[in-house]
Amino acid sequence: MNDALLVAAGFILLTVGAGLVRVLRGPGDFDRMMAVQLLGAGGVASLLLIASATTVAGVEDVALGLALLAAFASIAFVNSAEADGAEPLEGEDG
Amino acid sequence: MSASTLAGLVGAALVGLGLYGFIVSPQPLRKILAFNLIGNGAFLVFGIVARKGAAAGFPFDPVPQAMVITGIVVAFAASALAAALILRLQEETGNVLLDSDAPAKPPGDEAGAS
Amino acid sequence: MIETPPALAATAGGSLLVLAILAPVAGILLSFALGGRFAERVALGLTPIGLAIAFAIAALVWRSGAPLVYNVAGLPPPLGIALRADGISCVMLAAAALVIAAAAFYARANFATPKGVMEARAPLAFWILVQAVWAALTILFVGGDLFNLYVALELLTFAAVPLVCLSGKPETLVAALRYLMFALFGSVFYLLGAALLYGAYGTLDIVLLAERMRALPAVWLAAGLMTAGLLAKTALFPLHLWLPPAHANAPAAASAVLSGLVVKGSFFLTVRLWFYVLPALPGGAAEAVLGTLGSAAVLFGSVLALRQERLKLLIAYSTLAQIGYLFLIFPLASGAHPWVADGWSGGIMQTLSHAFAKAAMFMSAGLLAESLGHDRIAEFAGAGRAMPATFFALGLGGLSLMGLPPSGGFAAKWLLLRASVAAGQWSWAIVMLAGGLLAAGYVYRILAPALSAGAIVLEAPPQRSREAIALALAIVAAALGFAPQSFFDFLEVGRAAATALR
Amino acid sequence: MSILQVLDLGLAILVLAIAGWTIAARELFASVVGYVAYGLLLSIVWIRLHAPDVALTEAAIGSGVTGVLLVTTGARLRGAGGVETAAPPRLSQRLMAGALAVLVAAALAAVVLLLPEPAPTLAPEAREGLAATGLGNPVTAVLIAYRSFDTMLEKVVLVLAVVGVWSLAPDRCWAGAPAPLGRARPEGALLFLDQALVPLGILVGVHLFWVGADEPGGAFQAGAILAAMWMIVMISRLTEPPRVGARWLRLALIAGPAVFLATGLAGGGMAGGFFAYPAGFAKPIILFIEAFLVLSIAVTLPMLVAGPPRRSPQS
Amino acid sequence: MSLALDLFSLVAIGAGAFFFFAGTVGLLRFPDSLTRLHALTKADNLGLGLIVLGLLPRAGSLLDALRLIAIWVLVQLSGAATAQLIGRALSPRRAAE
Repeated sequence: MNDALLVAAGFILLTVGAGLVRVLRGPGDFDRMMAVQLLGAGGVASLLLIASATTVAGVEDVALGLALLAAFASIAFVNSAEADGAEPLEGEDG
Repeated sequence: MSASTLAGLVGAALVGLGLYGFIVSPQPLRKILAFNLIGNGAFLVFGIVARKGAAAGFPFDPVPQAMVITGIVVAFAASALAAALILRLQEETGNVLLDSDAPAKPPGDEAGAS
Repeated sequence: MIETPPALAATAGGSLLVLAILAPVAGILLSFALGGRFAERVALGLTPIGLAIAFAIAALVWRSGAPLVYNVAGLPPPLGIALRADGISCVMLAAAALVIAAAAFYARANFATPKGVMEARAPLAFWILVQAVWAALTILFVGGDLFNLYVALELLTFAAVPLVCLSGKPETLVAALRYLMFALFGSVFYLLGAALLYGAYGTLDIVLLAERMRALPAVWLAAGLMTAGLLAKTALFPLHLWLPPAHANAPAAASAVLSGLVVKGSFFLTVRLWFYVLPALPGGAAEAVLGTLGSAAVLFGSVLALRQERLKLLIAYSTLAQIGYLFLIFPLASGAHPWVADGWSGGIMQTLSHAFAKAAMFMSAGLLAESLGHDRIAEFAGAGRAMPATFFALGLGGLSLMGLPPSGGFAAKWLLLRASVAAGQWSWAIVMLAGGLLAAGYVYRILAPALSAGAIVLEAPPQRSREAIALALAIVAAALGFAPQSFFDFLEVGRAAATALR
Repeated sequence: MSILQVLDLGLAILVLAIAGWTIAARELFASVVGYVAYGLLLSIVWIRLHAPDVALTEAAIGSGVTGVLLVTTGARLRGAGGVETAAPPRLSQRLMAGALAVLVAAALAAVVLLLPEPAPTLAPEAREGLAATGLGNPVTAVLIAYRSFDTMLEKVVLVLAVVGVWSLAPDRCWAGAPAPLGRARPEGALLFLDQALVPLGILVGVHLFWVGADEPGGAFQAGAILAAMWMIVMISRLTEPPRVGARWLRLALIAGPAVFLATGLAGGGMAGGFFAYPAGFAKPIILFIEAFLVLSIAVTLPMLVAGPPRRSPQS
Repeated sequence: MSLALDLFSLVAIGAGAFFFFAGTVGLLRFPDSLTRLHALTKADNLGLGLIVLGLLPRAGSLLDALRLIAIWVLVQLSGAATAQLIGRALSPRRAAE
């Protein structure tokens, strides 16, 4: 059973890893970000599988943290990418 | 090959990759990326040392792990200071490239090693 | 609890070491929280306390003739962190306290919070950063654990880099960024070496490492990585490119601290590494390489200093050369030879005298630049008559750089010369003589136009008190030339244990 | 070769491939995105090294907050028109750098393989001292008890980093606030995150702090998660970065190291040594210190990302 | 009983893995950003959901099970929000082209 879980973990990891070709190819930054998004979800999934198959304490908490932060960079990214060039360095009055 | 040996090799390779990027890239923000790669390599070396030191019922030696945590935080602070400097420089001069001929070039030798 | 072996046991009075560190650290936090004028008051108020602690530590070590040891949290190494002060720690602590105090009082004129504002940027940053430099150096001088020393190195980086660009001018920003890159490279390589040492011996305590040390491949690589990192931070040739622009563009008080003290922090750690952690390694080749790089720095730095048009840049390049002399300590003080005492005394004396002389010179250069409105050497004609005290301080500092008696620089170079002659290693002696001549050349270049006749209008006369501070430091640098033999014996305190291991 | 080993190998190759990409990518943004992905994978590597505490820190700070810092910086640079105009370095320089890098990496790899077995370790000592601290997580014990001196100093490094970043402000902006992290108008999806994700995140942060004494987690990780939540709120412009002159902000920034230092000093009088804890009271004191550390980290990290003050205090 | 549970786990996890696979293929093969986004959201929704479902029977305690569900919910929330953000950012750009 544990082996099956590990196989699944490896399979998912390699699949989403292959998805990272999008980071390479782009073309746009959003496509790159999507690949990272997928990697985040896949990473959490394989972490859970590995946790269930091996005995490392506290892995669930790590997955919890990853799940929380997986979108964090994407949010900052989308937010800043949209501001594209328009963002004044000197803060506007507000 | 055990996980820790493999991680050690990854760490060594990360140090190499980072060092190359650090020397070659003229754009300081990328130097910071490269610096983080070297740092991660160093942390991984601590990591395998910790893993190999499993004893007394702990699957790891906690001392090097604690050092890595300290190191990660310090590396972040360093990146933040560098980022702020780069942005300020860009604002003052419109140019953030450290020309590749002059300085920002680490050692061409392993001076003390020989 | 297991019995603590005697080498690791704490000594009476060791708690002074913790206080020496915590005083400036508390000062940083207090200054930042209170802000505004309080930052200056806290920093200035702390200087006498810090001086008193430094001299108390030195007195204790002098009296007992043995290092002061404290185990933080009552935990002896390897699990805990030890602090140790030996002879060289004491003199460096005292030198740092003196130079920091001088720089602080000198800087009052530049970094007072202007009337009418609660708080201004540059003053707040300066007073906090200067205390941070002090805290970091104190740890570097008394730290007994290589990882603790890593944190201190980072503390020093974060304190020194922003000092360079306090004025916010573009050229200072470039200099600061370049400095930061070298410093980061240096700390990460140091950390990598520390990881390898921990992997090999399971501790980072200096005494324990020295006991367990054998010439493993891991140790050699660790030594190489850490040394390369520390050299980048010390700006030894060929990793020196960041230093001149950084030191020349910082505010004068900051330059004095950066050039006089900060580079000595990483140099001191290099000395700790090779003389206290690694003495069991079969030396020779490594020491020769360090000595050769130092020699190259002496010649290269001096020649470049000769060619500078601006006073502050000239002084900064001379720092490169003077750093070179420091590294002659590696070939001349290692091993068990009759001459190593001379080499050791000379190297440490060079560290001290350069700290005072260079701080005095940067402060004088700052006064000059403020009074003349520029620091172009070619336009100094007549300035010597207008500002005699400032130029006297410059000249006295220059005397020490050249290595002419009476000065600490003379004592240092004389001892190093004697050691290299006794060792039959003539090449160092030739380098030192050439370096002395070149130094005479660049000091002459400053003084000659200034002493020539000419009409000069000062924008503002220099403050007497600030001239006095610079002059006092220069006098200390000169007075070091009269250090008695007991002073040099003091430098050996705590070293016997390390050399006996060979 | 077991399945686990295949998995490890795949993971290693993936990590190195992406690390190589971040170095090789021509566009700055592409390499930044690669770095974020790399950080995610690296925390899985840390799990494989049985280092959940480090994995959490790496996920939160190494990948998460650093990723946001790099993305924000990259965007601000691009906004000001300053991304990549450099010609690639000369071939000879690249070859030299490559040779040096290969040399260092090869030496390091060889040495790492040759490290002594069985490895020297402090795990038994750490185990022995654990009872006196009342903690269950040895990493927390190292950080807050055995080597608390390092940890306190490292917190001071963070304070200095803030001072350093702020000191880069233009003079007229001093005591003002950093530039906002997000764009002008608050928007549906982000507000949804504020309402749904942020409360959950705060819960997770508090949870990590609380379990950190006995299980993986602790002040660093909890503080970093709370920092991330505050940054999400700032990105959606529900709140703005505070003025750097604000008294509460200064106090929050120094609270952690100051409380740490004060208890360390008090230990000199009451527990027989600086930074020692009185027997029997170690755990409550440690939790007390950690609470302030969490606060300071949660405030420090976002302020470091936000950068120097950019608005004059009046506006 | 345990055999049936194991079988359930395996099927759910296998299905989850398949969705990740499908999502990746979509991400790599679909012609434009918006359709890729579509494939992506399906993958992490269903893929992770199924895997959590498959792992639930193996959870040691109620708390562990709750934590698993919380992880899924978190990824859902952030995934949905990001997808919406990306989608909105993409549409005007596409219209402009």
